Amino acid sequence: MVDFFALGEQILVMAFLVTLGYAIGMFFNGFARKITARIHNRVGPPIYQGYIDVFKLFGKKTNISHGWIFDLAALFSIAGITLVFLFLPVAGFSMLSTDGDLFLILYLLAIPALGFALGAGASGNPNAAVGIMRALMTMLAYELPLVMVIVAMMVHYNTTSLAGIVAAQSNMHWAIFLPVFLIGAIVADMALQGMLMEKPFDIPIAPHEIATGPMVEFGGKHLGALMLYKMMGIVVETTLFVDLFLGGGVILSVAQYGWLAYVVNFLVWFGLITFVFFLALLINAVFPRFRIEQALKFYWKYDALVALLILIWIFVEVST
Amino acid sequence: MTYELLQPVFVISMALIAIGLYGVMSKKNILKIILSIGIMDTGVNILIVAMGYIPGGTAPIENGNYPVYMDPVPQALVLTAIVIGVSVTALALAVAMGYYRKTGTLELDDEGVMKW
Amino acid sequence: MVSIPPVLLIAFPLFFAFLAPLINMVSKKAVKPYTLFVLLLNSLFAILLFLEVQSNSVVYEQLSGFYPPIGILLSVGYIGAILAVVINVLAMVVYISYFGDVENSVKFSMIYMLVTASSTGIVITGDLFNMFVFFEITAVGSYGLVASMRTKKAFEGAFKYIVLGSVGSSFILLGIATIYGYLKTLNFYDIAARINTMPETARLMAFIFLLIGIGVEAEIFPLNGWVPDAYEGSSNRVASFLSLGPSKAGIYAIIRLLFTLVPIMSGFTLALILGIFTLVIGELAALKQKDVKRMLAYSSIGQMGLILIAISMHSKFAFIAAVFLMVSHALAKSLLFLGTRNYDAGTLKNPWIAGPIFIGVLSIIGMPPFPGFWGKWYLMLNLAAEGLWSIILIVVFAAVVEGVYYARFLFKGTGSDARSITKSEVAAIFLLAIMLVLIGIFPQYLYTPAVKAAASLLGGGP
Amino acid sequence: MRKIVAAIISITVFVILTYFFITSSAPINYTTGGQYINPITHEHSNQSVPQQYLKDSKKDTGASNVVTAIVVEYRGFDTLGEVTVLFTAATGIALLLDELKRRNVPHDEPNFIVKVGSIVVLPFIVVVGTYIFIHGHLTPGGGFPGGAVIASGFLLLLLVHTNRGLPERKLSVTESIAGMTYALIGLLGLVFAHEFLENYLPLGTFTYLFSAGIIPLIYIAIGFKVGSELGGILHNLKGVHEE
Repeated sequence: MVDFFALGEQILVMAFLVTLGYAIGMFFNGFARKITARIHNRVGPPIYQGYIDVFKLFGKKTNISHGWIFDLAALFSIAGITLVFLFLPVAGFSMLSTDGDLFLILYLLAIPALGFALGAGASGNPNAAVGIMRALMTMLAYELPLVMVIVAMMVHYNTTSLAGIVAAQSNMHWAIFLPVFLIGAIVADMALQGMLMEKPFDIPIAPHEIATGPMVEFGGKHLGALMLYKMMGIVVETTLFVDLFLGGGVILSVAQYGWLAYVVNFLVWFGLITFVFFLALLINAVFPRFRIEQALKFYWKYDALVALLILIWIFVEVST
Repeated sequence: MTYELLQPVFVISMALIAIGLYGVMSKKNILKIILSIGIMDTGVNILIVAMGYIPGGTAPIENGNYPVYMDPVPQALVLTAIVIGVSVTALALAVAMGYYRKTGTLELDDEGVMKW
Repeated sequence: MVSIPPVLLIAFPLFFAFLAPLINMVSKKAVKPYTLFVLLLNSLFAILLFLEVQSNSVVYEQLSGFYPPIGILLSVGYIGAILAVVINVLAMVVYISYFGDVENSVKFSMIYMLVTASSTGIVITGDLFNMFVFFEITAVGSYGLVASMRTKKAFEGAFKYIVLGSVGSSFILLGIATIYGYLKTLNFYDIAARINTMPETARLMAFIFLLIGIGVEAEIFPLNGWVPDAYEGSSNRVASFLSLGPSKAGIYAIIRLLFTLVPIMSGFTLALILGIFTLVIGELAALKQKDVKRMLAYSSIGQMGLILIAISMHSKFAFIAAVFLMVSHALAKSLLFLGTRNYDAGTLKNPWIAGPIFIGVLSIIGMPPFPGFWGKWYLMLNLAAEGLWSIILIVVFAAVVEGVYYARFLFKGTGSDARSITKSEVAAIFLLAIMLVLIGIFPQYLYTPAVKAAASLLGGGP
Repeated sequence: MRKIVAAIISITVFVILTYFFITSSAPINYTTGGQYINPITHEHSNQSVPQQYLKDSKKDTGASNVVTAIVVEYRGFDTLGEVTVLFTAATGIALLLDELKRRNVPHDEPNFIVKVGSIVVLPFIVVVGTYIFIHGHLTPGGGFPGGAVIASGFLLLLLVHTNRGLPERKLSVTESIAGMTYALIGLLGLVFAHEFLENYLPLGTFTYLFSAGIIPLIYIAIGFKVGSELGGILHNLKGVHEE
């Protein structure tokens, strides 16, 4: 017998969290533009510019469509990234979590990228083609060190569930306080930089070279959907980082403090992802852009090497 | 009793296998490769027949008196293996002919062989 | 319920293949419907056999009226029945795509039937030499099918296949000679019962000989040099057929070899190492391919590596994973090969092609809710449970590489104007896609037989 | 470089294989075995496989040639497969060379002796081949060697008539009918006896021509099949269209 009440409650909570996620994502968009503007000594748009953009784009009539794949692609991206978000423990609160969900997350992260590639391809624009090839190469490049670090964490905490890793870091035993995972966090942060497509790994978008890359042919609702995907992407990727290394932002135990714990944890989680994103923005602001082969070299030569050392360290630690 | 009597046979059949293997790997002429395959097959067939050897045995055809017979199973297997070898060789020759008609040569080019 | 002698699965298509030239003389048009009918009949037999296995858990049949090990034994366990259904049904579905095509060769249809029959023969036989004979029919038929395009590439690919296949068959014979020399028997279960009386080195050598020979057909690492060339040179339907029939039969033979014939621990380790090499090399090579068919071929190699890893874990869940991966690979790869005839920048504009191709790609790279996902999922869980983290790392990274080149593949198919495709091809790829979706949504119907197959194999049975 | 690598690999293989087989302790008699529990009847088989063949072949099959008894009866299913391999190869060759055949390629005229000699020798070849496959259950030989001998007659024909092929259609019909006969003999076993390829004819008197049940029938079918198949292969490899 299905408990419909509990199920309804869960669905409501999930809907709320997803909405919250999108809201935070939109906020981050404006935030990023403001920060970048300030670093460039400009005034910049208002911090709520993200909301304005999305609503404006969704209000516009879509004049150009490149066939049904093009339409599907936008949907694909949004659906994929939302699904990933649902599998992430947010502030220690996991909505859909099973044993081994960390693999699932790594997997599902590929779906929006696929949708993105499809949509860009369907537009038939050569700039989009260049951008998407570079995006795929970058993805391939950062995934290797990231997966290595994540496997190291799985070995260390002996669990394949992200919720398990978060739980293991409760009571402020954050992974980042261990020297080996401090280095791991730096490695993963480099990968995060690539995931977020920020400098020095923003070659797929390369705003000044290839006319905003993959997004070039999108307009109106399609562009709105893709922007939403990118915004949610920021939240998802930073949350993944926080969950892995910063204990998911959990500082109070729910069992002990009740609803207060939820509020505090959510605030801490929000602060942490903002911090991580802010860090990414700072790196973005001061670094020049790598060319694609340089990015590959960086990830596979240095980042992956360090990740491998971490992995070996963990294996040695576990086996002794 | 073990196969001591058969050791020269083993050496010969292994040598044939090795020669065939060398030919398959080193030659570029299609016909030479097909020949090498044939040599290898022969080596294996000799080995299998030798496996059925019994000292003092005769061919397993009953004719009233009952001497010691060779093991008949390897012979039956080799009969099958030979026919299969013939079939493969014939098909390989047909492919070689097709290749020759298309390219005018029986040499495999490096590009085609080493492509990965 | 009707009880079908398993031998009919082989004897009927052989008989009808012998009859085909006479049909062709009567009416050229009748050949394709005739072949389809035969394949349909065989699929029905396979399904009946599967049902029978489900009620009896294993079906034995002796041939020629002599009890094994004197006569030849056919033994169908769960895994054999699953693969027999997969091979026969999919061969029939892929054959549908031939209708409406100008190419009309009775010889082609004959070889198609023969290879289907012999692939089925491999998965239902219980005799080592009999398996070798079926291997050879499969191989010889496949050589002919690969070369049937009659281009330079086709002949080159077929020739490579012939060379490696012949070397492989020599090694199978060496393995048979070794085992027969010690045990004087050829029956699988007779061998299995007495394999421990063989010295350790002899067992290992026999295992290596047989693995080398079977590895050619199963596309395992050092012996898969023919795969890309043969797939590239052959027509899409042939590539599709090869990836569902002979390669699955090859994997089945490896399962038999590992679990029944020579169940030695070093064998499992060796298979695991080979599997990892196959996976890594296949995926990395696929990444750098420009040609779509070559890319799919290397991807096949990668998948085979994954399946081999799953098999060589020697555990229940990993074996279930292997079953799912095999089914996923058979369905999705034949779909992809079939759907990518003249693949270029307009293929995916046609929704009739694009829909199934999306489903196929999603299943191959392991996205829920398709069978490929269940396979990878069970495999990962099993690897994690056994603490084999380094293999997890490799598998996950291979999955990422897979995702990247499939994204590139999909990307390549978009843009420009829509292309048309024959109705029969659409029907075939749609059927395949529907099967993928159904198995993905209702995995329990494959899961239950897979569990039983794993239990039976791990217990040393068929 | 390539040759050196090839040489190293093949020498390694040679050394390993030779060492393995020379030191192998495999028994040189065929008395091992017999502990196998039959999964159908759950009985022990009490003798090794080859021993049982040698002991029972007379009783079971009525063939005095034990190898034939194994090839056609005990392991008859293998032989059906073997026939199919040859059939597949022949079909494959026809498929590959269908379009590639050349017409009117100039050939040297064979000399007088070959022409006349072929007329004299051909009947003997056919008779010897037929004898070999009919007496397969009594003497060494059988369907495959017999068919091959007959095919050598075809080869002689092809050598003599340089610009003509063989009657491809007739060969193909023969091949089909022979193959179907074999499969049908096997399938009738399911009807008249219990199993595929099981003998359902009287065994007759030992060492007589009309004995051994279905073995001579199968060998005759195989003889026709192999002869016509090899003939077809030769015809296709020669590459001349049917006149």
